[in-house]
Amino acid sequence: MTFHSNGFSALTKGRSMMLAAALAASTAIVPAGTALAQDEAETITAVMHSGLRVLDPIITTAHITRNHGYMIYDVLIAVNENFEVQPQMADFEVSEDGLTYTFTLRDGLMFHDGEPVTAADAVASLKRWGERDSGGQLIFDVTASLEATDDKTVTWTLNEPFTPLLDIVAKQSAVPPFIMPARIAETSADEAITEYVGSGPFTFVEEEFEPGVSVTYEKFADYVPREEPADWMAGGKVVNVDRVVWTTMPDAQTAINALVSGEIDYLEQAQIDLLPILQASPDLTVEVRDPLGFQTMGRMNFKYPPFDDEKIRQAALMAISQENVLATLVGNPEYYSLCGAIFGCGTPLADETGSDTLKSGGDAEAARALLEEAGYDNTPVVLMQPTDVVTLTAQPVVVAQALRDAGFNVDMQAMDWQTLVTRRASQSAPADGGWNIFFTNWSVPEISSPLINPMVNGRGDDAWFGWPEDPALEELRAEFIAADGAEAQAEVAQRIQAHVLETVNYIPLGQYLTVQARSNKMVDMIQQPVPVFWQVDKTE
Amino acid sequence: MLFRNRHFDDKPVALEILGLSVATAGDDPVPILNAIDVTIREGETVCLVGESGSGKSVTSLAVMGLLPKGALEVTAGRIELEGQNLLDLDASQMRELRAQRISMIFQEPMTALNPVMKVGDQIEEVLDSHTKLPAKEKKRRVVDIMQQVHLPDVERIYGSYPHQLSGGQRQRIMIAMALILEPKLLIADEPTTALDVTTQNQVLKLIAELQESHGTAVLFITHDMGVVAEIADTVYVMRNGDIVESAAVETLLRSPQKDYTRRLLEAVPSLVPRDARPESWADPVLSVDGLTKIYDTRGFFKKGRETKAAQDVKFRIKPGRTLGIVGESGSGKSTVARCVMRLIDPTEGRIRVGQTDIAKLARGELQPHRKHIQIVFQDPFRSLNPRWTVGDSLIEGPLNFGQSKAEAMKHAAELMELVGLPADALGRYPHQFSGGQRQRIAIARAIAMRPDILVADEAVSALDVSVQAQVLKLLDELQEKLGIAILFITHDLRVAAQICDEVVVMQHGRIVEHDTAENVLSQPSHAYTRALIEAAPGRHWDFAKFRELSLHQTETA
Amino acid sequence: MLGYVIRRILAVIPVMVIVAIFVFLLLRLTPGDPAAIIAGDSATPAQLERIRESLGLSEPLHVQFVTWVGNLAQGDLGTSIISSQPVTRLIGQRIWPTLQIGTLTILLSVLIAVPLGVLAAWRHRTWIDYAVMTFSVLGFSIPVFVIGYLFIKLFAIDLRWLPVQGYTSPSESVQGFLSRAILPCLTLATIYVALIARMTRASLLEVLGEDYVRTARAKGVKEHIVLFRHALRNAAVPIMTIIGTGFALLISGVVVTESVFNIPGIGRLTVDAILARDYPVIQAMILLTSAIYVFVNLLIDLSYTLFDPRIRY
Amino acid sequence: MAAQPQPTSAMQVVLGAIQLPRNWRLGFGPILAAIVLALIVIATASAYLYVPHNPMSMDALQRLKGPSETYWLGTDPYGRDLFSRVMVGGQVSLLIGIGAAIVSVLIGLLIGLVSGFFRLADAIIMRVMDALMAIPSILLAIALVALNGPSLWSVIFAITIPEIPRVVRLVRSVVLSAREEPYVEAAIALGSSMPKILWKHLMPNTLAPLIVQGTYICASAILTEAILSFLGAGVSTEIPTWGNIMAEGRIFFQIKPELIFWPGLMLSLCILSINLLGDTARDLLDPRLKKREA
Repeated sequence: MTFHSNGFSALTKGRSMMLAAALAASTAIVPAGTALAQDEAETITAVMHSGLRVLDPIITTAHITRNHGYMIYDVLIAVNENFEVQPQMADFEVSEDGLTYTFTLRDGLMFHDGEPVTAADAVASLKRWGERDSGGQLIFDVTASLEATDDKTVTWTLNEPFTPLLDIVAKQSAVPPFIMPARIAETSADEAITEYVGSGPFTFVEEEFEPGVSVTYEKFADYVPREEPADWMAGGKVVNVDRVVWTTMPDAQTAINALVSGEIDYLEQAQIDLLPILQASPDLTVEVRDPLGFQTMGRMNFKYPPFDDEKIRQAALMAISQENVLATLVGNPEYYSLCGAIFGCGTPLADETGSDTLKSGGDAEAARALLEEAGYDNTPVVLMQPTDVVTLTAQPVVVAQALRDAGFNVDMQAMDWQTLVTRRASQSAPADGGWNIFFTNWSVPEISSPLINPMVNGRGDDAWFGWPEDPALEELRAEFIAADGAEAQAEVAQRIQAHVLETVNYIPLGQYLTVQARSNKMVDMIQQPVPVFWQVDKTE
Repeated sequence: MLFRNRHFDDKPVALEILGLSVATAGDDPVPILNAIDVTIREGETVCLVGESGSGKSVTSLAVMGLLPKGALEVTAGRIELEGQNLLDLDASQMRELRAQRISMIFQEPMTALNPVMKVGDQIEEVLDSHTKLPAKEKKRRVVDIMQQVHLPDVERIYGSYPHQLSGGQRQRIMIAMALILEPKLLIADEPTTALDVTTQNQVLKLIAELQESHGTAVLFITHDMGVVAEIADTVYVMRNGDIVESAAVETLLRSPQKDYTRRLLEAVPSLVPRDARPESWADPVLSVDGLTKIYDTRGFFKKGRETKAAQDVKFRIKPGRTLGIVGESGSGKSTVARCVMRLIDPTEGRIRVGQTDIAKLARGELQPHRKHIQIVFQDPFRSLNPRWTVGDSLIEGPLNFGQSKAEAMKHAAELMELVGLPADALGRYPHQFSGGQRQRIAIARAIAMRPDILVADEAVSALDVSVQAQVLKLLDELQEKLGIAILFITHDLRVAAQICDEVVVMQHGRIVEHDTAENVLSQPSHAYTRALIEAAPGRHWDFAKFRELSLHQTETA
Repeated sequence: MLGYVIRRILAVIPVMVIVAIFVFLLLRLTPGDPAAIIAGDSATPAQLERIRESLGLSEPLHVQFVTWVGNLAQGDLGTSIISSQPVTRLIGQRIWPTLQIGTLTILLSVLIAVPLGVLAAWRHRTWIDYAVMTFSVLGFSIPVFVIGYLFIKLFAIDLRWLPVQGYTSPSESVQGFLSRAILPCLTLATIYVALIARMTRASLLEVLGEDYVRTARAKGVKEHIVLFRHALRNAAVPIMTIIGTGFALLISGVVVTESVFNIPGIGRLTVDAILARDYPVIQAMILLTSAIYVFVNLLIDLSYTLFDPRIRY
Repeated sequence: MAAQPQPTSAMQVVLGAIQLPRNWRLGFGPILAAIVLALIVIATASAYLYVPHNPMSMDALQRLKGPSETYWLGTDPYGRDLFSRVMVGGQVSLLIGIGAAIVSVLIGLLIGLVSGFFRLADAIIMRVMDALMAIPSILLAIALVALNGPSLWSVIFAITIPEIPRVVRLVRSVVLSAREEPYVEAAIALGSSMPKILWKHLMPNTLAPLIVQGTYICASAILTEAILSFLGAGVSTEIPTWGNIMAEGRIFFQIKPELIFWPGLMLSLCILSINLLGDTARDLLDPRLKKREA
């Protein structure tokens, strides 16, 4: 019998110290001591929020795949802590008229297969990204040409000025334009890539990849970091460890136990309710990495009764209490905040117009009155509840109760997340496999502006699930794109906020923070929304 | 020599059972043995004889110390082996003693031998448990005892598993195992009951022979008076846990003192055939021609063989007559019965019931003909649905043929009377009846169809001899009254002699002899028939008349 | 014997074909669209349709089935829709932990359960018997994940004797493997031990009532020889049978245990695949586990000949 | 043995049908099990009469509280009363167990009878059953729940389907062996039709083993429901069951073990009692069952 070993060596090395300790305690079972301890400090074993399965960072918006993208790919430009665009792979220049953008690749960039990074690679990558990303699509709508003018230079020419271009290209989430070799980037944007070569600070160890279980990255020795210190996604990506292993634990309890006992170094998302266990351990640090956190929200279907009626939507919004949702979802008030801003609290465009009842605990009486006034005929509200995603189980249950209290007839249908994402794409009537309301969460940077917030779109069938037909909203968006200067933008954004809550385009249910826990041996981790593994070091 | 007629009064006592009582364990004990006394002297064969439930097997298990734990226990008395009370011994002392000083052979050698161990090893295990002999010596002794029990090809059999041996060989292995350590006492619990009559004869002879050469005392348990006559020195008759009577064998058979013993002996069917009945000129109700049944065990990718269970069987029965099919196990007699009933499909041949050949009829076409021919099975405990009342069982057939329930019930009540059971039996369940009563019910069920032919497949074989006699009598009476033809399947020549007009002898699926009962039994023409008759135990004795069979009746033997 | 093996293997074919058709239809009738999980939250319907097409999911059902079976016949189990990895590679990575832990569990269970069952049958209706029976009924009555958590809490967290979770390949470190495998094996073994001990006891009790056991006792054979040489070997066939049918239970247990102990085995692979509608993986896994089940039971049938010379194929 | 005339009664017909051995006596264990099970059934079935809170009503500010006068066993992660949920959840769990047992026994009985008697159908049915048996039941159940959505009936259905082949095999083996009984052959000889023989002679033989099998299915269905919930394919949290109370509580195992402990205790006690009673029934009804149960 031969044992397959490739996939697990990384796991073992990372834990061998702990293993030695465990074994010492259990001499009755196995003799203490193991020969595996020598390269201990060089590997970080991390449990991420989900298992990595899809490896193409352009084709999906899944955060775990985006995080994977930041490990092995690099980006042209990136934002710092203050959302300011900074050079990363390339310096950039904007022409006076705002029609020509020039990116110049810095020296020493190299793909993991040893080939240098050229402007042609960047152009191909940007084009593929532009087919998938909604922000990218906006740019390409006004693009005259995008070409490599020489080996190092990318020239992007527009038909009309598009102020947010740099912001979109530098965006951190959900689909940043990762740069891959042109031959890979030429893959159709609807097909997943099958070769995983980037120019980022880590290489992907393909033979150790086990989808959904474990993925291993090794330090890319030939990566040349920028000189500046790391600042969010910008600055030098200096790698201080040899290997990073992401492993998945399907069970929150298991992950916490593993961290406490030292079998893993890092837990990206710890269940808030379980923090006391982690905090009790002197060897661990529990912290908020991303101060913005997540927005949780509900979306109604505008196509079918009862939520095709604005008054009834308003009644529903009135019935809901953010406090109840967040308290149930998160528990500890330290880690959630009531927030009525559709662009997220703590962002430049934050504004909370129209969210009073949401934040004050809901008003069931008023909701009931409004519902009656609207002539609600007891049409059942099909509310979709995912059973297998921990961060989405509470919202449907709490909202269902609130709606019932306000007089709605709620038909809560439980289903796994897969069924939900399929079903929410269905435009059929709720009784025929459609739906009326569902919930999801967004990382705040993903919804922080009208340009990228997927819900803020009134194009009917082309809009996001729920399909609101809202020309007024589209006008406001156009105004926003045209607006010059932060102040003007903020003014338009405020009107969008008012409009969205007035029409109940969607219901922001507040913001919550995720908490990471790490071994105290892990130091200098960058505090930002995307967990990245440069700069971080592991001490003895 | 009719009996062994040996005398043991001067021999030392090997085993003495004194006032032994056994009862069921628990709060509410039911007595099983009531203070019985048995004495066995060295070299003597003592037969315990009795019907089922008389306590004879319990006696033997008590001696071996093998009463089922938690179910039965000794309540009083002593069991002395050469003066030592076995009831005083603890478990390990008792274990030491078994096979060394007392050993036992059982009724069914197939189940009494471990099916997954080679028989040589099973014999050798006795030596392993009680001696410390070198391996070679052990082997030698095993081979030696195997030769003593006249096993052929000892080397091969040594390495065989029980299922590879014949019934007689298996019982020889049991005997070898029991005698290898030359015990003082051998207990044989119905050791030949499961064997065919010819094999039984050989085994009885073997036991007698070894007993003489080893001087072993034998406690022989049997229900078969024929066997008693063959082997016993002294006989104890048991009934309901009591010793009814004991005497030297000849004394007992000639002049039984107790009524029970007399009745028991009178019930033993005689080998002298019944008086011939006048020939009938009616057309046969059943004629079977060229009946052949072949079991084909071959299959795809599987080596197998054809088993010819019955070949070219031919006979006919007229109304009011009884035809017996006699043969040992595997002779094909039951196959014929089941083919005739169309419970299995014959491979070839004709089965004419009245004017119709039913051999090849499809199930649906067969149904109307079913009522003409009915069957009574061997096992009275399984032939009635335990979940149905007797009444329901009785009317099942008539209802199938369109009788109204009331009418059928009325008829059923009459039948109850006819078979000698109270009419209120109809409302009761089979488990409330004894074996003989159940067999009467099964007969009533068959008769309820007013059939022309009744097939009795070993219908009295499972019954005690006294009950057997009653059921045979009932069949006879019914035949008188109703004029039914009976096809009587049996392995027992005595039974056949008492009920059959004609006898067919089968061997290996073929008919070897077919003649009147009188001729078959007194002037057998085929060697096999002769061998069967000669092997019948106690064939010189007419038990019912307490005397030898008169010479002219045994001259051919 | 060889003929029998061939016939048995041929008999497996229709069963596996039915399994294949069944699984294929079941999945295609299941709501859920792998394209949606790949595309993520902000995909538009048009993008979904394009992805679906590139995955071959918009073909008619029978075409998909024929393609699948055709590839299957060539040993190609397809490619995971979600991770774009060949299914054979996924299975190759995941099957060893499951096989190792499964094998260890079976060994452990048999070693514990058979003596327990023998003891209980031998001491029938004593406190030993009742204790064994109570334990075995308990084993059936507690959900396997609860048992797993109790073990973790006790041995890994409170006593700190063993690691909480994970898996190490024995080729890398036998100690590492054992220290991590012990708790999952014990967890899995609980129900299996219960099952086998019960069957051993019942089977042995029946055998102990047989004539040949009485014969052995009448020969003065010592009690432990009666139990182990005479009774146990005769009781072996039903025990082997329960080990085979219990194998299905083991597979179910594995699915849960792998989640509790974070073992990268095929159980988790399958559950994840079902929840993500990764059709090729689900199909391959159900076919594979069914085939393993059938194969194990074939081996067990053949093993009967070792115990019982009357059984010949 | 002499015949003992006994009165015939309805009870006797039933007892006659399942043939209890003479002198049977219940031990201490089964009596205790029967009492425990009866208590659980009564307590859960009447739960709505006495539970202090609506098991569904949430109070976000009272989540994960310890036992108190208001919340006797504390609250769950949604701030619902654990005691009320455990008692009401028992209703649903038992319903799933009993439902799965009845449905699978009935369907299995029907298929098994057909299979046991018609050779042609038998070959096909048994291949399909073999195939169903070969698919690991938990995977099959997850897939079926995924197919039908996690409603109560779909969970019962998903648990039932994998149990059917076992029932079919049991019924078939009983029918096949009963078919050899002389009284069945006598019925053939008496001209009874096949359906009649099947229903009146053979089917009653399956009752005792089916009652026993039914108890085991009931127990295993309750367990399977818990495992399905654990794997995220169980009944919606709107309907409390012991399984999903535990599944929701399992991540809080270390800080609030009550969430698993109480439903786990009830579930284990319940299954323990059912299994013990099943064993008792098996020993009483048919000692030979031990062989077939495998």
